[in-house]
Amino acid sequence: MSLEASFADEPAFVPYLAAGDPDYESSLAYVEALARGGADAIELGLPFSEPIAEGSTIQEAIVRALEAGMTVDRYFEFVADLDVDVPLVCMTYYNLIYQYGDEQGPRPFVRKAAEVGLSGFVVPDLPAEEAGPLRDACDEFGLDLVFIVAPTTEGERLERMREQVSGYVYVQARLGTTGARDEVSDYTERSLARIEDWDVPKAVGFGIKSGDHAERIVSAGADGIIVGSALVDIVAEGHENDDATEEVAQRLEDKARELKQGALRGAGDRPRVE
Amino acid sequence: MSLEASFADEPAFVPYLAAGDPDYESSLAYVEALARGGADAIELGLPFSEPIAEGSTIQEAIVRALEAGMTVDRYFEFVADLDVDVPLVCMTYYNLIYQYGDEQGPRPFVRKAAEVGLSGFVVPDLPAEEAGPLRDACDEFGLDLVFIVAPTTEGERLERMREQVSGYVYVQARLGTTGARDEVSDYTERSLARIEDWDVPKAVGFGIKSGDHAERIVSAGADGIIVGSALVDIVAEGHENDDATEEVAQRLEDKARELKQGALRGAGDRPRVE
Amino acid sequence: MSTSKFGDYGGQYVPEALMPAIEELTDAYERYVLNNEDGFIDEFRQRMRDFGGRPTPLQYAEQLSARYDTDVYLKREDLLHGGAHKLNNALGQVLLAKYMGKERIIAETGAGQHGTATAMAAAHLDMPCVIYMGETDIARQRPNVFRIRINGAEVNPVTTGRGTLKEAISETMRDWATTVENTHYVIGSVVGPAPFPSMVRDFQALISEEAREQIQEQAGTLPDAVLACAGGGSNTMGTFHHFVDDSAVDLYAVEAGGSSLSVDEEAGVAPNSASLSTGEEGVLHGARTKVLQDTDGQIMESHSVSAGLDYAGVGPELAHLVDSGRVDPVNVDDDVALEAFHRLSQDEGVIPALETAHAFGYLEEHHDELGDTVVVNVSGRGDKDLETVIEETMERDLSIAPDMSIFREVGGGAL
Amino acid sequence: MSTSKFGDYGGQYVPEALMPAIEELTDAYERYVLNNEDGFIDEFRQRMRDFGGRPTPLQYAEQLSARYDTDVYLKREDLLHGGAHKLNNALGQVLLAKYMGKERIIAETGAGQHGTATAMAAAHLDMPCVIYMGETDIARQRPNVFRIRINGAEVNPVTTGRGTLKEAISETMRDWATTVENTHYVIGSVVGPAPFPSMVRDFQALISEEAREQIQEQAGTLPDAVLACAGGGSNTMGTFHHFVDDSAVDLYAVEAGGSSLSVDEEAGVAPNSASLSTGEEGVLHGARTKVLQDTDGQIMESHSVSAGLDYAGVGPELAHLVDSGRVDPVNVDDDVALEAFHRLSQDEGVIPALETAHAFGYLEEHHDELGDTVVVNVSGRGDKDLETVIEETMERDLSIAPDMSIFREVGGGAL
Ligand SMILES: Cc1ncc(COP(=O)(O)O)c(C=O)c1O
Ligand SMILES: Cc1ncc(COP(=O)(O)O)c(C=O)c1O
Repeated sequence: MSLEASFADEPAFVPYLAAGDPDYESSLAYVEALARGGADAIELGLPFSEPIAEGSTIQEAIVRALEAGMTVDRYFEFVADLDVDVPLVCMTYYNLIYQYGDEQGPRPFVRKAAEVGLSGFVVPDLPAEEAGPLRDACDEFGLDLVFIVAPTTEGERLERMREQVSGYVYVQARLGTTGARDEVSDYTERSLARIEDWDVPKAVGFGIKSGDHAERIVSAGADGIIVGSALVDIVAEGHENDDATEEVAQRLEDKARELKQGALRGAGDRPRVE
Repeated sequence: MSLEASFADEPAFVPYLAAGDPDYESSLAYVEALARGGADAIELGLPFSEPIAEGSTIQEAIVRALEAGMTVDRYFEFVADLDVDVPLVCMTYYNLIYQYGDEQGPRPFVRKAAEVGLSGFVVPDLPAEEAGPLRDACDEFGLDLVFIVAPTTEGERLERMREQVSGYVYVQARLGTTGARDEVSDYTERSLARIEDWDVPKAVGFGIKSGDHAERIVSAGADGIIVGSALVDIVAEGHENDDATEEVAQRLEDKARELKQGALRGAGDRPRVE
Repeated sequence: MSTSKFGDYGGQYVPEALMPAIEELTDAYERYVLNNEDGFIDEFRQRMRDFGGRPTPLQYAEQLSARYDTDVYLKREDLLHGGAHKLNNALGQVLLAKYMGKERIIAETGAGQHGTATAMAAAHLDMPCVIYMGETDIARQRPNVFRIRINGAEVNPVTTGRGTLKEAISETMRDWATTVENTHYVIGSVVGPAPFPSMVRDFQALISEEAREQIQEQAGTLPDAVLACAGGGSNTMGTFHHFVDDSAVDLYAVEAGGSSLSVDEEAGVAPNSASLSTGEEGVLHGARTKVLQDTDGQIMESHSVSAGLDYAGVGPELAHLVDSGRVDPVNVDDDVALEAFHRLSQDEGVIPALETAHAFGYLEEHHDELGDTVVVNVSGRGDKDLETVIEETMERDLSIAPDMSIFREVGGGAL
Repeated sequence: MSTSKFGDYGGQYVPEALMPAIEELTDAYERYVLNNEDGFIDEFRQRMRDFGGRPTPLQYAEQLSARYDTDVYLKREDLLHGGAHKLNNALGQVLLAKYMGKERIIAETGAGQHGTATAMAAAHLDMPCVIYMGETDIARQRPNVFRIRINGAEVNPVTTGRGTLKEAISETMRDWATTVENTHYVIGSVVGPAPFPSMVRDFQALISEEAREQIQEQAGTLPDAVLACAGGGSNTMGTFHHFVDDSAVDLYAVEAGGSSLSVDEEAGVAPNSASLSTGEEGVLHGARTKVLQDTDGQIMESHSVSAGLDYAGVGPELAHLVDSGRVDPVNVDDDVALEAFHRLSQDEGVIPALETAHAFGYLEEHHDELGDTVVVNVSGRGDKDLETVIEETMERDLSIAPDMSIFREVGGGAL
């Protein structure tokens, strides 16, 4: 199933988790729980040691995953081991993509990603200006490359992304890094307006916490919602309290359902574009 | 009895103690013990807070005396209270002499010193160049002013001292500050030779510890010996061990006798000048 | 853009949210720094003179020159206000932020030197300032934390990860991503996304601008070799810049060899910070450069006895100058650096920073290959390192080190 | 002799054993310092430039000038090598000792600043060096003791009395009396027997020589007032000297008012070090001058929050200039000095020594009486005072002080 297709019929719910957080086995269970809860696609973080675009919640998830032994090779195994039916997007930093394999550049990583069944990439520290080689490799192996549009992205930069983006566009709803916030940011509508005429689906992320929140975002025009920190919080809490994996998985599934339902409600509030 | 007369018949033994070390009463007993032991004159230290010409032994005696409450007024009382039959020389620093009384300058101090029966002064931080006012006051009240000749004192400076000295000249046997040393310094004979034709008695000090040592100094030509640190050591030890005052006084008397006897032996070794 | 790449190195690998700020900065850099718009550079130079203490002297080192039979000259950046070359950059950037109309300064710091310099510059120019510092570093760099606070800047403890420089940089980038509109991030070395590496180099290039004139005046010739220690590489690039076109002048970037040049892949630890000598091309903190990393591309924890060299990356321009053969990457280990610290202190009466001591360690070991006239940059003073040096020296029982039993004698403290 | 007296003050009240050394020194002073024999002064100036970092800037202080509506200029002696004006004197004397053929340097130190400067100068000029320091001071001035030892000088703990500066001076004089033939005593301020007060002043006068030119160049006029803190008075005399003949320039010597100007005769303690303001004529450490003493003439224990001002005497020339009305003796107390410390750090990005802060405390309190243009000497930097300032500030709960709870937050230490 292609990434774009995940957004076809109804607003998509795209959750994020760091692979291997807090350990390999639990993490498999958690990702599968999200799928059960209604995920339309999943952003699966490959932990990098210097996650400069993440807020502290996700940064700590990454530290937990690295400490539990996550590596690039294990990540590919993890993807292969996952029993889910939705497209998986690899979210990571460029250095890991760049270093993989014997050949210089991103090609070996993308080839391997295609092999294990990943559908695309989000690379927060790779601006459109530097993305050429990765875009080419994605084209070669049939993967998507998602770009993040920030509230401050404008003009020429916006154009350069539009040319390269595929799968969906990740609309950053506020300034700053990832992390769950209470207030809905003011930027959502303005950002969506700026890319109104793009022909990829628009998924809004950064700071979505609840079903109601998801509803508002979708009713503001998003084709989907991306939720990371609010889910990672559940993993972190379960880890701290030593809760059983199934319990935590159940909480994630419930949360996923709440968010998906919110998104669906939001879609009801507005005329579908198609 | 005049200071010079103390040297008349035989080599003089001139001990030093800090007045009030370690306390007023004991100190009286110790000074009297030195007189019994054969002192021909006594240098009685008036403690000053910055004794830059003293070695650590005497410096600590001064700290003890100050802490036990010695002041300039108490010092004059102390001199009056002393029951000894030999001339007393006040050894102190110039600031105490200079500050005393209402009148600017050394005159009030000297007048008071004369009143309580002191015979003269040694002021280690008062060079001949600055000694005019004190010399005048001493003349006015009939007191002596002793100068210290160092191994390095020569030429014009020597002349300036010769003009002003009275009572005796204090010949510093070695470089440095006061303090008991084992070796006889090389400078004694040379220093004595340099002032051979002065008509005041020559007392040699700095580092004399024993009767034998005293003997050698006198046989080298000294008219007298000055002994400080070796005696202060006895006071310090007694104080540290909490020994009875009489015991310590007895030790001082014995030491004084040893030193005086040594000096006498030294005189036997050489032809008397007169 | 011309200022953004050095061969394949450099670039702008940053989150999208920062790109507008980076573009704005690039524009300001070109206008104010490169074209002296509104007299920016004039004001910068004047403040570096009156507030910073420039020019710093180039001192003929008599004892070292005799020891090595080579004319050794010291470029005295340790005399700069704050005690290191760091102020050249900090003052330049804070002033630029003022010209850009920013209202707030943020910066990361590891050993605290860059934080101190930034806090001083911000106080001087009346800008609110927040310094991010790992909590581990806060605990072990008390004097610099005091200085930062006393200059009126906030210190924001970073509690994630190991609480050291890496985490502080990430955290500062996060702050910036949230506050780009009114805030300038004063990065501490010639690292990070373009235009930082070029801009920081330009501010630091006062060092070589002066040194090149001074050496010709004093020695009547250009030097045969120029040495500077390299952490991120800002004092290095500053010291080299105006000599780069003098092809007869050899340039040595002296890195921290730490305890060993080998690497523990398993633990993710490189017991050194020799990114130029042993690092591989990679992307770190916004730029492509030489990086200490494992085969996956995870960044290694670096190590050096000198906190200021303890960084897993290095400036992209320096990486490029090394690849192109213009700069020699060399290194000395902790022991050699410590000995050099004591030697300079005792022989010349100049107590260098431990970072700086690496350059002198290399001089000691290779003086006979360096030619007749050598300039060494004294990037900072060692006051900040006294406790570390004493501890590390006692552990090693170095014969050159002065004995510190004085403290035992008077019973006044732990030593 | 012309250089030995200042009115009734000065002279040479020293043990006879020292007189030949004093005469030899007087001769050397006249030949080398006053008459530049063998190019002594040229070499001194060159070393102060290359090694010391002279000239130091005269900086226009923007925030203070705005605050006081007065043009305030800072003479930046804090940028001198070692962090204070002390090096001017230490380097001058060690170099003179070399010209005199001496083979060994001794010096006293209290807070450790003069000891540090002397150790640096001695290392630079390759002279063995012994620093006398009270054991109490050794325990509380660890960083400076480290610096002295690291520069290769011995530290000789003085255990007599209270183990502070007074005892260290006496002990150094004792050493000198024993070793005069091959040893030079580098006294730390414009105190002691002639020719020290004149000689130290001449070395320190570089400060006013530069400042007088700089202020005319920058402000186009002579200043209305010049301020310097006064302990022994060396930075004071150095800052005043070339302005003394400019009768329109008011000179303010700012002393440490400590906690109170009153005196506890019984305990022999003056809780201040305001010898110029409250002292009486007396003889201390070789010179007649103004002294804190009781009615007997015993020297008082002085007190100040700043160790470097904590001295019961003062230079005889300064005492004379006060008596003759040329210099205004003023003082500020510990609290005012501490506040001024924080103000200069926060407003100008210059962390002053606590000694220096006294001059700025006076500026704060009396700026409206000082005229339109004021020069303040920044005699040293405050790195050495950080711990003291934090402690003293917390005790007083000063509102201007930055909050140090950062250390509590990260659990990293006592604060
Ligand atoms: C004195 C000193 N030298 C060198 C460095 C290394 O930095 P860079 O390589 O950017 O000059 C530091 C960093 O803190 C430093 O404090
Ligand atoms: C920075 C500083 N200023 C002033 C002084 C006081 O000395 P003086 O009065 O001799 O300048 C000291 C003494 O240590 C000092 O360190």
